[in-house]
Amino acid sequence: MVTATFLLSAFSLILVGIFGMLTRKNIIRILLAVNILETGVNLLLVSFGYFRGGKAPIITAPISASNLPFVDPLPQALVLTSIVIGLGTTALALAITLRYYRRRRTLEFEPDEEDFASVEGARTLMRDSDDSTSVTEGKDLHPGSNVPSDREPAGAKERAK
Amino acid sequence: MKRNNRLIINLFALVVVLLFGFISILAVTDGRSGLTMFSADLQHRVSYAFLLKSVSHPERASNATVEPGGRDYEDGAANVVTSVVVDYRMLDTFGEVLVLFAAAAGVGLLMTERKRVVEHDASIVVKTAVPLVMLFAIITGAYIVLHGHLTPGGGFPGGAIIASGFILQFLAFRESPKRLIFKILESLAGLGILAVGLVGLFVKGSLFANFIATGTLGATISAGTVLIIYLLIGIKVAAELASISGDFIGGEQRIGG
Amino acid sequence: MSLMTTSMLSVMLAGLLSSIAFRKVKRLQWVVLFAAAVFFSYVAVSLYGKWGLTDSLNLGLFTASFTNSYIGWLFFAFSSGVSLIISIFSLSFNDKKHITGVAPLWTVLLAANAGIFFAADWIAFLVAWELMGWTSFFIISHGKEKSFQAGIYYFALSLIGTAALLAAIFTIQGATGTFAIAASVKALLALWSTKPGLLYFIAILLTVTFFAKSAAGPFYMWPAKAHAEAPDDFSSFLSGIMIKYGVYGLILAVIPMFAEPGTAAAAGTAGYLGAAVHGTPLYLYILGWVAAFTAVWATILAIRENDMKRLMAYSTVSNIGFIILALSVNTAFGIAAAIFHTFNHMIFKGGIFLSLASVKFRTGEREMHKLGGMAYRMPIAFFAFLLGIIAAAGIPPMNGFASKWMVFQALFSHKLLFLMIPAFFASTASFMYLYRGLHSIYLGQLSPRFAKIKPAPPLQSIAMILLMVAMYVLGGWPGFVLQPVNSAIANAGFGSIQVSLGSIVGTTTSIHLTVVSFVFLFSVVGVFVLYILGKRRSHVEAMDTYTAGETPEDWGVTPEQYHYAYRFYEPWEKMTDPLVDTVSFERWFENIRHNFARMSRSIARWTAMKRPATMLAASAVVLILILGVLL
Amino acid sequence: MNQAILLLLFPAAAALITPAGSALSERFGRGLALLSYIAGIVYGVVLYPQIAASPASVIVGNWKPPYGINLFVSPLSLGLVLLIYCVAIVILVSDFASNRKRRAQFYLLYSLLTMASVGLVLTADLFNMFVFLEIAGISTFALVAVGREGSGPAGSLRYLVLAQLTTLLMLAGIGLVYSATGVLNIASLSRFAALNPAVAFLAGLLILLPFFLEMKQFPFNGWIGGAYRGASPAIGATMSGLVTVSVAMVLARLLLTMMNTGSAFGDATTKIRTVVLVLGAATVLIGETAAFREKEIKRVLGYSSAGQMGMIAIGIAIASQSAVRGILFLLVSHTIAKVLLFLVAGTSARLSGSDRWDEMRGIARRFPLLGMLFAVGAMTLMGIPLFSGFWGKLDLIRAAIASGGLAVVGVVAVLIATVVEGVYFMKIAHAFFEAPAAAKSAPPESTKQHYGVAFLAPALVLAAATVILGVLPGLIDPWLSSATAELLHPASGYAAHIVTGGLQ
Repeated sequence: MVTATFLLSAFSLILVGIFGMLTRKNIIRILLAVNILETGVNLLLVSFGYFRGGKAPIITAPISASNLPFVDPLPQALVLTSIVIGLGTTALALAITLRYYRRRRTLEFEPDEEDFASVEGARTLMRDSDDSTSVTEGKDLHPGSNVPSDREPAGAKERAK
Repeated sequence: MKRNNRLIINLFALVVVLLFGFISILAVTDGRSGLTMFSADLQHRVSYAFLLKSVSHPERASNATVEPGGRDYEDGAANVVTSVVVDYRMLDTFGEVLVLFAAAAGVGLLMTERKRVVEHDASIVVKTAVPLVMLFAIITGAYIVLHGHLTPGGGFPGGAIIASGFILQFLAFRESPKRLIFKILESLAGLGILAVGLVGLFVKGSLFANFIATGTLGATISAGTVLIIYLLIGIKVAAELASISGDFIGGEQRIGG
Repeated sequence: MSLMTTSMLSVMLAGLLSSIAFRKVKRLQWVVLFAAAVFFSYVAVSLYGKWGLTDSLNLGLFTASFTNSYIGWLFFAFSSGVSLIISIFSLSFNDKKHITGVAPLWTVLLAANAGIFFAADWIAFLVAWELMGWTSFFIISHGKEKSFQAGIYYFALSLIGTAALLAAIFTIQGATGTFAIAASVKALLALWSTKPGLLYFIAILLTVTFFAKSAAGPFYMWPAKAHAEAPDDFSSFLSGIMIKYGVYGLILAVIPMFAEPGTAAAAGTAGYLGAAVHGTPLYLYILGWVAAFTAVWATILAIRENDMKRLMAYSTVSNIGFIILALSVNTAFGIAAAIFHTFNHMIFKGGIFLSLASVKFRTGEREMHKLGGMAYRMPIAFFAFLLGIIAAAGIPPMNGFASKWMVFQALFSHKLLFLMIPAFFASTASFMYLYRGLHSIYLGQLSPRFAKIKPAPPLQSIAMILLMVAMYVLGGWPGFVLQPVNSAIANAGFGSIQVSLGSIVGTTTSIHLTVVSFVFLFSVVGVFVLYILGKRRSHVEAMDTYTAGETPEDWGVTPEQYHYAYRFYEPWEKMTDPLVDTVSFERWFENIRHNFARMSRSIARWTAMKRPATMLAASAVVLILILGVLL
Repeated sequence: MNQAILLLLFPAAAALITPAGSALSERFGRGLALLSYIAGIVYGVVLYPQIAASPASVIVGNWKPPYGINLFVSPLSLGLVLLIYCVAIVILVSDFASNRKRRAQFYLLYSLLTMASVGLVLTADLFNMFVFLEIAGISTFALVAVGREGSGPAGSLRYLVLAQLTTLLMLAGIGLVYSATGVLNIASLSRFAALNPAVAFLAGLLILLPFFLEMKQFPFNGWIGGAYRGASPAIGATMSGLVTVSVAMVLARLLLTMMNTGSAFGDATTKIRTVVLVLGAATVLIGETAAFREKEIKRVLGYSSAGQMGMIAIGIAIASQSAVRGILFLLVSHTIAKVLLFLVAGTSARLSGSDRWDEMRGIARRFPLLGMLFAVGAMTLMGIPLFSGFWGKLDLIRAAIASGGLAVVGVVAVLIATVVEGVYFMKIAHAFFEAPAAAKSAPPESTKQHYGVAFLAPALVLAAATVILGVLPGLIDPWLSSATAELLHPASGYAAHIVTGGLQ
């Protein structure tokens, strides 16, 4: 019974996460949805390891093959790992999002305007922005097509200095 | 028109998600024969051997007893989750450390140096409170790290708590963290973990082999390398989280007061 | 490792090395090409008589094995000889002004040429085939925008052919369990009674491959583009030799699939698939109609052309139609006729293109109406062209007559009268475009622009003279070729025909060509003698005949305006315009390409949707799950 | 034999040292990374003879599988590891030609990525596979994001979202398998009591999802466009050259070794293979079609590698002797050729100052060798004789036609793809060789840096490799046959090293 509850809640978390990932356009929200999904998956794993009346697998009293009142420790270990992995991914994703925002001044996924650029020769120099000399010289068209002019791309400001 | 469009997308997504759930439930509750969810009970899982600490000798699992105070089990950690994480499946944990490491490096790579303008400092209350809180945080973290093999917790949560102390300090005193120190710390800690593993490889013949006597189960100094590795992981995680947050906060310049 | 593989590998190596070593001095690359051609001719001579000499090259995963079959040797020998003559021509053609860097590729292409004719198993054939494909592509599009359009067109078609060939090869291997060409074809014959559908499938795949290469059927349009843009000396190789690979392939694999025992068995069991029309298997009969229409259609298009190379390209296509028509009769006589016409076509079309090349070499013009009167300036080129078109039109005493006569005889033999109507039409109407070429380029009013041009350089003249001699000799003494051909087809199991050095015994009648050729020779000589003796001749400028002694220069009429060449057959063009507009495979292919490009654009766009493509992925997962779990 | 795990540890150690070391000198990270890869190659070559004699199962922490984690070092995995290291060296060396001032973290992440790919090839444990996948993913996201300003982060985020979705679903699948069988070890799963077919299908599909994504299979390849536009050429080469090796290998491992009849996945195997086959065929068509009209050269290469991966998926799904041999050959040749093409693309982009091939017209007139290298790479991918791609394609098509059934769809797809690929690659090659219409302005940056030995040496090595393999495919035949045997007959080799205690 308890397991069923675990499973159902885990499952609903997973579904909520997927729904969020599918429908949202705002990157932060998508990342939140990813985290929800991840929590759901972790809960699922833990509940796969749960057994009726099992205690936390910490040996405080003698145990033997005959009396083994524990839940499965392995899924908990896996979950520990996957939580840390999720943390790392989220941190990195937020950093990337910040960079995206600084460039485009928006937190929404936008179509790469180059795919829709009617002008054939939209020249784009390749700049690796970890090249400290050219951090601000990216030649990408900022989405001028669908951004009001008052929003200045960050690149321009820094270029001014 | 646009709202309408969004509504359609949401509905479609809802249908997709519900179908996914439905099908999955249908699959796991399928009537046909064969192994299915939970059909492996504890006796038939690998963790059975983990709990009874009889991995090397599966045949001994039937009559072995494991009790606190007993000596020289193949893994001396009372917290079996810890013994799985840091001993039985250490390679995963090493990978996990590297994931965090990669994330820290990525953040450092992406967050190019920049200055933020702040008008005024944090309030006096914060400034006085933070050192105390930080002290508590570090002590608690250290405790959690050192008791990882006995109680829930260990290197990752402990390191996170320690890091939170540093983060508080950055926020209160507005000084950009000394990232270089953290970087060297984390790389040294990481190398330490690797070194422990290599010693195991060359002494006991396989990577991360537990080359120290595991001691009495439940004692503070026990479980051989588990303690050392968790200590190193704690340092590494603390340093990494601190440097990540430092990268996010970035340097600041103050004007006026 | 006998002479076959060693020669191929060494020539290939020579080509690659020359491309690297002689990057600065391109002339030397052409010398290497000439050397390779000489070497291959030597190989051809030294391999004569050693039929069934086998040789294999272990490639690790597969082995490519080669053999010296009689028919293959014939094709190889003729192609080597003609390419030797062409390479002599190229030596002088690629001077400072006209030089192109394609010689190394051409050298490799010669090696591939040998490989195709020596291949004993499908893997070797495929390798040589593809090698030939991409080298020729790079030669045709030698770095010019316009020629690239032609080149990519040709390359796309040959890729389609290659794809079909791959499918065919492995289907054959699956059905018969062997890669060896001859053995697999024999094994296929046994399958007629059990699964004729499979055989038809294989036959169709192979036919697509070979038709795509020799521009028959729906693929009629690439030679016009490719010849027009290819280097001028290469286009004679292209039209003379390369386009014949398809014919060789048909003789090698497709025609034998319909040999007597198999089809006889099929007639009983396979129902309509095994049916025969006038003793011709149904499939080959359909092939015959396709070939006939190719001939007619190419003729119609050729008459409309004003670009001399495109015109000759279409004439090549119509000749290919003739050859395949003869093949489709599926008798020894027909196959002999086809092979003979193939070789003749190699010679006379080679000669024609060489003469065109040397005209272009001097004038740099390709549109015919800008030329005219070249006969006075470049007599040898003129004679090469004249004899060439006499042969092409199938007029005695040139070699074309003999082979066309054989083609018609072959058609008679199976009473395929309805197939002969288009054949006759194509053969007769070819006079129109051939004469158009003759008149517009060589006769008529010499344009003052070209009043001062020099005749063809000696090397080019030598090449053309060699070909002219060959045309005449084969016209008078077809036995030189037909007797080997006869024993070759007997060797390959197609049966044999009755032929002597000078005479051919047809199905309805026989003809003694030496007599014919002597008659023509003496009459020509006699006319010439009379022309010399009768001193009543005075040279009148074409200008004066047109203007009847007036002086049109006064009112600013220049001579070349009297050169009537532009829109030469205007009524014909008007007549055929609707037809050409409706029936255009070219536009069909163009539409396919266009729609494909649009599809590609849209696919590339959905990767850039507002939402990352999670929705699609998730729904796909759900769909797969539904299919997998519920079903 | 447990020392074989050092293969994995060299780059890891390099990565761990890098932050401290780069405090000393700027160039530290770069040198160290290269050094570690070279060490890996040397060690692998030393190891190879005894591994070829007897494949070894490397255990970690003295715990026998299936309890502990074990890596499986066999001729197949060791050969691919060597390939990965060589490719990594080639890419890093050629990256010097871009003379960007890389930060230390770049090399750190690159080492981690290499380590993760090696781990994916070696590991024999499902969850460990997930961990390595995440390491590879995180480093790739970061490396793509620092590519081109602006479109780098965008592409990286598109990639990240899809990748997270699939990897988390994979984790759920792993959990399902564990709770049903109680083991996580691939080898012991390959000889396990059969799961319920529905559960097996669900879990199997979920486990395969991230590999579909990494192999750019059809519904999961929405990220290609963005990621390849954003990534710098070196990273593009890594994504489609280096990562794909390990990912394709893992897909083969899972689909052939773990999921066969008689394994835990039993009857669901055929269904799953059918799914892979259909997706592969769709991918071949869609990838090549998308590349047909594309003007940005890096994306052209990305889409074409999607097509190639589709072919490999088809081969894996057919799962016959010659199919597997063919796809292994195809994998090697694709890696060589694609990396070569990316090097050429990067160099010509820097020389012409544009990402679009239609703005690189006539660049091969100035640098003929560049054009030749491109032609070699392109013809390798098209599967033209005398270049290595041909033999793989030949084997694949033969196997597909022989196995008949649905595989014929795959054949048709592959054949169509060959034509399309030929056309667009020849377009580009010709544009390179074409006489430039207008007099092109001088290259924006000095030629010497970009067209120096740092580019030419690796590129020439790769070109030589593909030509040699094309002329003498027999060279790697022994390796191919042993690898094929290992993949197709797990019971003899792969699963022989597993002690299953009281399990199953």
